[in-house]
Amino acid sequence: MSGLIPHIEVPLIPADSISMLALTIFFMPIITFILLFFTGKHILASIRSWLATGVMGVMFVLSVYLHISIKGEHLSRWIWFEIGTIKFTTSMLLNNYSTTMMVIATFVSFMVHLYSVQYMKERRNHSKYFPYLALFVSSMLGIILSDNLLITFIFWELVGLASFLLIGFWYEKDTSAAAAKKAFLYNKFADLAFVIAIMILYAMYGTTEISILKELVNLSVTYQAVLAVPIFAGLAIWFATVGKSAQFPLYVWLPDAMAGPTPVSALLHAATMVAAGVFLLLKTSFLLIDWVPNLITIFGCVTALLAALQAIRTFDSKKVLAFSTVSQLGYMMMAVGVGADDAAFFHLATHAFFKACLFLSVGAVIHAMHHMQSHQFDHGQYKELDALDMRLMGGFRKKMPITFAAYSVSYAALIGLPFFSGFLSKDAILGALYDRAVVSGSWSWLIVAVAFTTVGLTAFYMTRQMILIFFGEFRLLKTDASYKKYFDHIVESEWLINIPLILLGAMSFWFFFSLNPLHAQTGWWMKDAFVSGTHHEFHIFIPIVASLFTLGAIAIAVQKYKTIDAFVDTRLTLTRVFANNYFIEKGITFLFVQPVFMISNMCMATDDFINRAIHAKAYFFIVVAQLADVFDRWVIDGLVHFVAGFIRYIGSFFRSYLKGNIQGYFYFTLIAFALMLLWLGWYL
Amino acid sequence: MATHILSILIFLPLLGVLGLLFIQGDDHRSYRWVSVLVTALQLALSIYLFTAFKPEYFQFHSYDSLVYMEKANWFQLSLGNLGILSVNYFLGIDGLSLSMILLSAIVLFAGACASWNITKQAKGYHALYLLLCISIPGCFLALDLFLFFLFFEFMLLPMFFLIGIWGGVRREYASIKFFLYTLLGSILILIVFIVLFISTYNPAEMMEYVSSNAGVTIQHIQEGIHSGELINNPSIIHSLDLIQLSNPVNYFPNGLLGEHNTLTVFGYSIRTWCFIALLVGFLIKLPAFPFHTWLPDAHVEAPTAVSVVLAGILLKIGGYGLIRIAWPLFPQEAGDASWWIGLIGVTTILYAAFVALIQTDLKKMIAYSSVSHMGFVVLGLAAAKTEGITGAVYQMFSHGLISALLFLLVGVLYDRTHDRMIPNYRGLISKMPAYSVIVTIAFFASLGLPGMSGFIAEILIFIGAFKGAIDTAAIPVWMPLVATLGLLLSASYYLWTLQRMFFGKFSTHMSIDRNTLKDLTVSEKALLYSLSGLIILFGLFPAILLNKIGPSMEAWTSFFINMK
Amino acid sequence: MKLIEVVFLFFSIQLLSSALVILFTRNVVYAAIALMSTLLGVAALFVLAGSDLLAVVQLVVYVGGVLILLLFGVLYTYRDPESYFEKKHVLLSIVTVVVIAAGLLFLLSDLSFNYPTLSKVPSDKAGITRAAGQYWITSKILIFEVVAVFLLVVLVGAGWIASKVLDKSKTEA
Amino acid sequence: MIPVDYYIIVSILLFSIGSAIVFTRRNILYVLMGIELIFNAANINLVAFGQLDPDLNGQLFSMLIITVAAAESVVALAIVIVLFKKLNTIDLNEITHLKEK
Repeated sequence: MSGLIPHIEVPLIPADSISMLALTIFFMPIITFILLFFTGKHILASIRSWLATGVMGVMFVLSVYLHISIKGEHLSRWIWFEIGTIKFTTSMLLNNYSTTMMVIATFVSFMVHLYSVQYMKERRNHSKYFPYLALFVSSMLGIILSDNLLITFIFWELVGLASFLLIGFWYEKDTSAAAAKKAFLYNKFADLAFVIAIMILYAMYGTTEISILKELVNLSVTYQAVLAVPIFAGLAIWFATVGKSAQFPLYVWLPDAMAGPTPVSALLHAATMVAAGVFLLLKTSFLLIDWVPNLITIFGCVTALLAALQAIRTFDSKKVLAFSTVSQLGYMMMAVGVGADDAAFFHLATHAFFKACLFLSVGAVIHAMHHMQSHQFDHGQYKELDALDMRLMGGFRKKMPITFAAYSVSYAALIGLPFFSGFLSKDAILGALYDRAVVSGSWSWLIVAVAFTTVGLTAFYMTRQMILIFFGEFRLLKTDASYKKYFDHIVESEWLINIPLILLGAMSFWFFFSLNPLHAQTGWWMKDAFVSGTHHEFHIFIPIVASLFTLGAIAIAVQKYKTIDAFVDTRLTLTRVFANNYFIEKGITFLFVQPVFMISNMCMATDDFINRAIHAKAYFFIVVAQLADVFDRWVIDGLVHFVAGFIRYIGSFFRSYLKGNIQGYFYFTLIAFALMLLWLGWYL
Repeated sequence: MATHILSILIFLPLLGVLGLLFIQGDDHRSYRWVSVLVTALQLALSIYLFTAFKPEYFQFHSYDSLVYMEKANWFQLSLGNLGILSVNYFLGIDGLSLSMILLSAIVLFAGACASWNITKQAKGYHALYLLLCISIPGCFLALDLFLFFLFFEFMLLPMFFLIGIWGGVRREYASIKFFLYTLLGSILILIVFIVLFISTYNPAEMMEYVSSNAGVTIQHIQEGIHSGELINNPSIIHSLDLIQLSNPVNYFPNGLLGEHNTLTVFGYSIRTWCFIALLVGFLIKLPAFPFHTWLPDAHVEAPTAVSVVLAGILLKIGGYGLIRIAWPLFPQEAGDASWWIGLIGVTTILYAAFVALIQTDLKKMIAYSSVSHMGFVVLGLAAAKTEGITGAVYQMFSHGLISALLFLLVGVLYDRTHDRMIPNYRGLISKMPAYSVIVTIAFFASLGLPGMSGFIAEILIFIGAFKGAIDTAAIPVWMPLVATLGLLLSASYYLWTLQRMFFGKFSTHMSIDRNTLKDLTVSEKALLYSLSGLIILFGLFPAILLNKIGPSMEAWTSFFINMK
Repeated sequence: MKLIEVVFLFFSIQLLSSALVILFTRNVVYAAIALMSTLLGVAALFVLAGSDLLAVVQLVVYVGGVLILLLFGVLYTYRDPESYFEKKHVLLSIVTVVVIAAGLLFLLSDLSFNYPTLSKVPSDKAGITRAAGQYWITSKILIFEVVAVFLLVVLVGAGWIASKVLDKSKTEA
Repeated sequence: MIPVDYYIIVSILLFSIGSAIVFTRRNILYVLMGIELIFNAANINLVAFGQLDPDLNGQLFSMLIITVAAAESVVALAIVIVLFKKLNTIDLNEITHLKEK
């Protein structure tokens, strides 16, 4: 079978100076990780955090330099290990794609680090936090840079490990530990597909180098030979991203992952973990042929819609953003599905900035809420307070104006108001979807309709969150007026928190991406950032319709939440469905977890059975042995015992005449002697 | 020294045993130093061997391929009309043995360090442990099957007493079960060896006898045997030299294993039965489903160091025997049975993982996970591709390190509280942070996290198995696909355990004295950290080992394919 | 009756009567002295039988060694004067002696020895000492060495047994 | 030259007396002395017959017996000491530990 595909030699290419720079950037967080992990509590917390942050800043600067100075593609490839003549290579590919992603990742990570310096200062278990962050970033860089699927998989899993460690960072909370486990296992399940993809590709093409695979797949597509291979491999890789990029039905781990520290959530949602899936899919898009892209589109569409619907009914401030991320990832996947790689990547980039900003600003509010809780704790009247519940917030606009400003800018970007980055990227995706629908017709129109609906839904739930958090009264006072004095104490956060907010918020404006505020096609991003990118027609009605949807949704939301008390905002059936994640988890438990435990018990029973069989065999032998023993004892031994007993009887008869006195023995000797003499004399 | 380095490596512990004789008193401190010192010397020797070993492209099972060969006639026994039994003291090292020797030196050293706290009859314990240190390297280096069997059986004796005397509550039951199970395997193996002995001859040694007749070559002898001239000659020399056995010309054409033999038992040829017997014999040792039930009991009852050695090395002898003996001697049969072998592999992986999921005893869970991981070895063997077979060897190596680490960790906890039940602990991380860090490393290593040695092994096995399924259809495609579920299951039980035992608020069962829960001491840290360091080292730089053993494994595959 | 027979008779009576003293005395010290007398008598018989070397050995080993040891034993086991003495079994002793002696003499009377004719008399004027010494030291040297080693081992062993007990008694005290 | 028969008669008598001592006395020291007498009786026989032998084997043999007897008495004395230490008696009627319990 594999003979049908021509064999391509895998050449080794030494790294040039640019690649060396990229490698340096890659190794910096790894060294930071090792350093901070092993020094642990032996160095001062401030030194630790500033060291990690400083390294991240240097990395960001270097990445920018790398991005500016790079021209064309830089591929370098080394031997990792070899088995006789079989060589396993590792390689690094630098192009616009990867350097752009590096800039995004390092920038967001840098911001999150800055933010964390202040945020984590007052929290316990500080010592492992920054090393884990460094591990997270380095794994992400590995995924970005690697041009080998096997190596990519390594970093892919390491991202999973880092997320496990960070989500479970407050391990003492049961929800945290459970969420960490859940995240890892859901991702691991999806990763099995990655393993299968590697298996298929290696078995068929003999290599896992992405650039070589690309040639080979193109060749086989041209020859129409074994198309099933790339189809199944593409399907497997897509399924791997379903886990990491949180697509339906495996997205349920992502909302739970909010149990980790807020900066981690920002990092997770913006630049590292969930982006990794989309990025990988973009990298290996040559594998997505035949019906696989349609599947991706449909699942992306379902994800976008379902997550947006759930966001509407969630009261946990971070979970709203989490569902929003899932929904936006659905958009990106839709774009990947219709072949608009550039639009997908564009949205990935813009989303990274504004989602990070949203998370960090909500984090600042939560930070303030926590302060209140700890104040109370100081006064000895501790009450369990859900600092994440939006129903208890409100009126933070005046208390925290900078946070509010950052939030509202990125809010505008997310819902896609004109002059903001989200507007550009979302319109690019919608345009691509529309183009596709024009070509293929039928069900594709349904996708377009859902996409537009979801635009409206996004605007609705974001407006709702904004109103609940920043406008109106501080509702916690309604339940417990004793919080009044603490609420009065709330002030704007420290500058270390505000600076990242401002910088990230600024990135939500259009001009960073395209000078034309209404269309990105002419902007530098769409032109330069991509090696591959198809040209899209610009349809003026798409932004207009999208904006109409948005404005309408805002209007409805304002109308609804301006007056209504948030506590009444519950419709039981729907909320129950949403709160249970559409019963996906229940379904997974029912379909997978319970059967697994059933099988486990069955296997255990089998083990017992095997043991019993062995015991039975042993008992059988024992019975046979007993029979043999009886024969031995009564028949064979009996004879021997009879002879021995007889002699012993005679012996004991004579022995009874001895009293233990030595002279007694002499007497007997003498008697024996005399008898001998007698006998001698008799004969003589 | 260099010419006898293998013998020195094997019999070095004998010096230690002699040394123990001269140490007086009940003081266990001096005994443990002897063990540690001797195993450290063994480790140094094997590291020297490892660095001196030059990877070259050679043939599998040929005298030229053996670096540091040692061969001497041990004894010859005339058996009348059956010919002459010739037994050689024949040691040699190639890529396959090299990895196992390195592993056993590392694990034995770790085990000796873990025997630090043995106070009950310490002299006997360390003497038995040192005997184990003789027989294990001997088993990996012997290339005469007689010698191999000698070392193989000799391992049982110290193991039996180490479990039976220094074990836990049900130690007698466990040790007898272990002994009987393994003995059954040994008997099957012995039967095959006897059949091999009577149906082969050794032309090289016969040459030495007839060398007075000028012009006689090995070919002459082989032709003579095959034409029937030399058969039924009392001067025919039989031996169990593995190199000679690997050559099909050296089988009597009409013998039990010969090509012309048409005798069948229950519809299968004698060769098939011999292969099955070897397979079962080594699968018991490995262990694979359904011959695995001795392992959890033996592990649970054994003292820590013995568990370490048991999981770290003894299981590998099963896999080593399959790769070294069963497959090369019966390639045709192994190829024919690949479907069933693959099935055994996949079943073992999943079955043991399922059982591990519901264990409440930490040590038992790890024991079952060992079984599960050894299933990968069988799967890699079934496909018989270079990647898969290398993966299998690497899996044995890495699992040796990882399971040693895991059992050491369980031992640490058991030493402190004498309780291993998972539900009895919660939130240990806040009480024993360093311990928890290493446990996390070990768990992730065992579940095949990339960057650790287990990942390299498993991914190599998977791609090898899948390649075998696609290229040669040795096993069906679904087997490697289903086997990937093993990764998910092992992640499940490890993470679940992590969540239950180490995360959450600290609490323990009331039967546990909390004051005994102390974090790791410096010496424990040194041992555990260095083992985890090795695991990560071999995970990040597999070239250290694979570049050395790769040519051997490639030669193995081509040998296997040619013979088939 | 020749003079030599008179001498023989004298020493015989002397040694037998001393032996009877051992049999009948109640005082263990007397018994030891009588034993010495008996041994001297035996030595005299040896001289009469022409083996003066053996007589000297008898004197040295028995009278000089064994007897002293016995006396030491007497001293060591001394507890109180009563223990020197024990109840006499005169009748029993006489009966035993008579029965055994009678039996043996009866046996002897039935026996008739065929004495070999002497080719040469080993005891010349110089006595047999020189001849015996040369003969034993040359062709029978092995026996001597065996005896020597045996004696050494026995002496060391006996000393060790006794010393251990003595040590223990010392520490106990 | 005195006939051998005379020696034999003396040795028989000496042996009888020695045996009587061994059988009748309770003090272990007497028993030792009796044994010495028995040895001497045997020696007398050997010497008496030995004078007929030009190779002097009889005398050599009695030489051996004397040394063995000396060794024997040494060991016996050691045993007496141990016994006395352990049982605090040398009365043979009280030393009946060989009796089957």
